[in-house]
Amino acid sequence: MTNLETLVEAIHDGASVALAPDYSGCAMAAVRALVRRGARDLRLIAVPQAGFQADMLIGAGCVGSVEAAAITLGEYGFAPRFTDAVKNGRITLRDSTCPAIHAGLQAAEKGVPFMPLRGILGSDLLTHRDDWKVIENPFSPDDAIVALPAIRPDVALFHAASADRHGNVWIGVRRELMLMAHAAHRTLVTVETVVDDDLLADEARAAGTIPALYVSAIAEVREGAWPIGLAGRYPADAAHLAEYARLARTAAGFERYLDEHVRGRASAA
Amino acid sequence: MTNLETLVEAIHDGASVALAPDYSGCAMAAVRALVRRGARDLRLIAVPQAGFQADMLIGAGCVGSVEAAAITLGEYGFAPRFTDAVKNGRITLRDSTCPAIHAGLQAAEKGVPFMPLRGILGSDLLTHRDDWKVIENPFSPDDAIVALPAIRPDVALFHAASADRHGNVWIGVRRELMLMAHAAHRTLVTVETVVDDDLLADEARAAGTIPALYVSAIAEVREGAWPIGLAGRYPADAAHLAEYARLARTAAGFERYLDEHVRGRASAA
Amino acid sequence: MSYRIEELLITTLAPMLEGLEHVAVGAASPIPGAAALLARHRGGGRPRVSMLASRRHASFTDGARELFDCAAQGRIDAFFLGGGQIDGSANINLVGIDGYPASRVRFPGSFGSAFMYFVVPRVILFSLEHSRRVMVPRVDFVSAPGTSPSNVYRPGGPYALVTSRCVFRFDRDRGRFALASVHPGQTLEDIREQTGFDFDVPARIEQTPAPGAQDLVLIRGPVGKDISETYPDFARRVLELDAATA
Amino acid sequence: MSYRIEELLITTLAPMLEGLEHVAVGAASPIPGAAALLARHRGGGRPRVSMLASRRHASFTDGARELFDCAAQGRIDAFFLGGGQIDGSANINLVGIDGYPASRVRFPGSFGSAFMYFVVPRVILFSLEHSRRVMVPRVDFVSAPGTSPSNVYRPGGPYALVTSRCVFRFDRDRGRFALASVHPGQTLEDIREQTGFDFDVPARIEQTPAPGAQDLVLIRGPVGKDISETYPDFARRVLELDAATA
Repeated sequence: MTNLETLVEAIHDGASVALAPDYSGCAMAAVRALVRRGARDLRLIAVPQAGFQADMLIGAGCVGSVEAAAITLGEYGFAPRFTDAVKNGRITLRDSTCPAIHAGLQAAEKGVPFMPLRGILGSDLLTHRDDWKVIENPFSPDDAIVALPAIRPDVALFHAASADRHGNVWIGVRRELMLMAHAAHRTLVTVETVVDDDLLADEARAAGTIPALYVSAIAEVREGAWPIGLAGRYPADAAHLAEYARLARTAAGFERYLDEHVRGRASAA
Repeated sequence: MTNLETLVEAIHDGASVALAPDYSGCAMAAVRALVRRGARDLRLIAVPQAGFQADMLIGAGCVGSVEAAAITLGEYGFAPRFTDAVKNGRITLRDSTCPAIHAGLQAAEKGVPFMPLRGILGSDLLTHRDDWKVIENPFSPDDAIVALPAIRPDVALFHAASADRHGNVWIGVRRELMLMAHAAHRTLVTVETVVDDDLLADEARAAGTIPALYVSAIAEVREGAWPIGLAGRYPADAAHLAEYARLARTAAGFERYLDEHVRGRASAA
Repeated sequence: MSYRIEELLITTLAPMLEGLEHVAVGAASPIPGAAALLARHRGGGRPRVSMLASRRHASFTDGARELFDCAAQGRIDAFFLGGGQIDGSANINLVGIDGYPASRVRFPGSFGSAFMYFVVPRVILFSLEHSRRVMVPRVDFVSAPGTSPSNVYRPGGPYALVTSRCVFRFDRDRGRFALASVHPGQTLEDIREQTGFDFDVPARIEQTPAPGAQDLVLIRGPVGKDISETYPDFARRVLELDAATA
Repeated sequence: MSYRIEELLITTLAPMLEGLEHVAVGAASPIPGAAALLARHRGGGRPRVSMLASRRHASFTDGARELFDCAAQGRIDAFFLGGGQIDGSANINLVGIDGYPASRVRFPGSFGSAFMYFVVPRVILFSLEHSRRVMVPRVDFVSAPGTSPSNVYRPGGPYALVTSRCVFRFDRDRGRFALASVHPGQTLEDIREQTGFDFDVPARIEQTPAPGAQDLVLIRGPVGKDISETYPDFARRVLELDAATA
C-alpha cells in the first residue's frame, strides 16, 4: 500500500495511460494528484471512452495525445476542455471506435502483435489512422478486414471498491478494468477500502478480482472516484459535475475550478 | 428449466460439442444421457483438454472427431478408450495446443474469422492442421505468425454450481465456461441447484455469472459432475474414477462399466 | 388522449422492435429505451432488452467489450445510433464539422458506431433534431458508412431514420431513404425544407399513427416506472412520473 | 541427513528459480511444485508461485486461457515441461510414438507446450524417467521445437533438462545439451548408456550437490505442508507427511 502522491509519481511525463470510462472505475483523486504534480505529455488511452478525467487532464495541460472512441461528459454535455484543445490543435487525436480499443488491448493481453476486427471499412477513422492496416482474411478470398495493432499502455490507472493486503483488487463486473490491467505494463489502483481477508479465497468475490500479479501499486483513497460515482458505493455528485461543466466552458473558469477543487485540496486529495 | 433427457436431445448427431476440462465444469450426467441415447458422430472440442467425459463418449461410439490439446484421465492415467480409438483410427484427430483452442473460441466470441497466435511454428501440430495458416504480421516485416480459424461450436455443454429462474448461470472463476457460452451457437447447462434470487442483482455473484442471453437450456441435476468433483461443492469420487480407469482398459471392461453405471442408472441419471 | 412528441416517438419506434429476440440500447437514450421496454411489455417479455445505462436491464458481465462481442456473435437484433450529421446515404458523423483533426465543431467521437452499424441487422437512426444542420447532403466525417461494397462483411446496417418530424425507411439496395410516414402536424413541405438530402417520396403520404390509449397507459405506467430507474429526469419531466410514485 | 531422490530433485530445481519474479507450475507436477515453493521460502516470498492444480496457489481469475495470456505478456519467468520423448535438440513429443495420427503409443497430447516453450524465458524440462525410451535421437512427433530460426518470435525456450540421473543445460546458440551435473550414485557411463542423443561433456564432471540439512527441514516442514494441500499422496508417500499432521 502506498499513498496517492507516491502512486502517481510512477506515471512519468510522456507515459501512455489507460483510463476507465465514467461508468466504470474513475480515479478522479489520482487525476487531481497528476494535475497538482504538473504531469506533461501524457498519452491518454480511453477504454473505450473517457469523461471528466480526460477533460480535466487536457484542460490542465497534462496531455499530449488522446486515443478514444469518444470524450464526453455524458448528460453534462460535451467535454469543453477537450473540445477547445481539439479546435486549437493542442492535442494529437487518435480517433477510434469502442471495439477497436478493446481489441487492441486484447491483443496486448494475448501477446499478439495485432487483432483483426470486422466493421470500420469505409469509415474516415481508417483514413486518419495510419497505424491501422487492412489485410486479407487468410481463410476466405476477397474479404478485407482491419488489423489493429496491440495497445500496451505504460500504465493502467483506475479506482476500485476494494483491495486486500495481498494486493488483489475487487472490480466486480467491471471487467474492462481487468483487461486494462492485463494489457498494461503497470497497473496503479486507488481503492475505497482495504479489506483484511483474502479476496481470492472467497469463491464469490474471487470471480471479480484482479490478482495481485497484475497490480503494481495500490493507494487507499476514500471517495477516490468523487465527483464521479462508484457503482454500488456512492452516486455521482451531480451538482458538482454540473458546476465543472459550467466552469470548464472557459479557460478562466476552468482555472478557477482547479484553484478551488484541485490545487486547494492537496491534503484532502 | 428442463430435464436431463430433454436437454441432451438438443445435441444432434454430428453436432460439434465443446466440453470443459476435468478441473472445471464437467457435465458427466449429461454425458451418460448422451451415451444412453446412443448419440453418434459428435465432434468434440475439448476446452482445451478433456478427460472422463471424452473418454466415455469415445468408448461408447458417440464420437466422430476430437479437437483437443490433450485427452487424459490425469492422475488416473492415460484415457484408455481414447488411446484405443486413436490406435485403431476410429476417430478423426485434430491435435491442438491449449491457447490455440482458447484463441479460436475467442475469435468466435469476437465474431472475427481468425485470431493470430504466437508460438506453434516448427511444431508438427501445424503440419497436420491444414485448417491453420501461417501469415505475415502486417506490422513487422519477416515475422510469420499462425492464424487460427474461429471455433464456433454448435453446442457448449457443461455443469455449474447454480442457476437462477431467469436462466443466469453462476460459474465463479471458471471463466472458460463463459468463453464457451459466448462462442457457441447453443449452450446447455446442468446445475446443482436453482436459486430463487437473481444472480445478476447480487454484485458479488454477478461477476461470475453467465447472463441468460447466452444460455439455451438448463436442467437441475444434483451431483451432475459425479464422479468428477465440482470445486467448492464436492470432491471427486476417487475410488469410482480409479474403477473406471481400470475397467476401461479393455472394451469388455468398458461395456461392463456402461452396463453398471450408465445404462443401468437411467432413472438416477 | 393527448400525448407528447416523446410518446409519439416511443410508439413509433416500438413496432420496429417487435418479434425480435434482443434489442440493445446505448447510454443517454431514454426514448429508444422506453420504446424497447414498450415493445417488451407488448410482446410478453420479448424482445429481451439490454440497456447499457441501466442497472436492472444491463445483463452484461464481461466488461465494456461484451456489447460489441455480443453484437458480432449475431445476438443483438436491433440497436440505435444517432449523429451530429446524417446524410442521404445514411452515413453518420459523430466526430466533427468543418476540418479534421482541428474541427470547428467537435462532437464526442464515433463511439461504437463504426462497428455496430456493420453487425447489427436492424440499426435505427434516431435524431430529435431534424434540421438542415443535422440532415446534410454529405457528412463532413464518416464515422460509419451507411452502405458498403458487396465484398465487405456486413450483416447489419441502417433500417430506418426516426426524427421529430417523420420516419424514413432505408433501402439498402438503392442506398437511399424513402419517406415512410409524417408525424401529425408536419407536412412534406416542412420536411423537404428541413432536410439537406434528397429522399424518395411515395405516391400517397402516410401519417405516423398517434399513440393508442393502451400504449399511453403502458408508457405512463409500467414502462415509465421501469425507465425511471435509469432516466429519472426523463420520467419526471416527460412522463410526469416521480421516481417515488412510479 | 539421508534423503530421497525426489528431495534431491527439489533442491536441484529450486536454485534455477531463485531471483525470478513469477514461476508457474502445471498440473500433476509435485516435484516442480515443491521446488518452486522451496525457492519461494528461501527467497522470502519471491518468486511468486502459481500452481495450477492448487486452490491456495492458483491466483488466476480469467479462466483457463489466463496462464497462456499471462505468459505471453512476459509475466511468467519459468515453467516446466515434460515429454514422452525428448531429443538432443530439446524437441519434445507429447503426442505419440510410431505413426500419426494412428500412433502405436499415444500420449495425452501437446497441452500448452507448443506455446509456452516459445514465450516463457526459462523452460525447465523435467523427466523422472531417464532411459533411451524417453531420451531419443529424434522425437517421432514435435509437439514443440527446442529451437527456432532467428526470425521466429521466441523470447522463451529450454533452459535445462533435469532427470533422475543428471542435469543438462541447454545451449540455445548451439542447439545442444551439455551435462551440468551428475546425481550422486550415477556415472557418465550410465548416463551415456541411457541417453539416446549426443550431448556435450565438460572436462571436469560436477556432482549434483546433495540436499542441505536446512533445505530438508524446509521440504519436510513448511514446503511439505504447503504441497500437501495440492498433492496429499505425494506429501504422504515421499515426504512422509500426513495432511492431518502437516
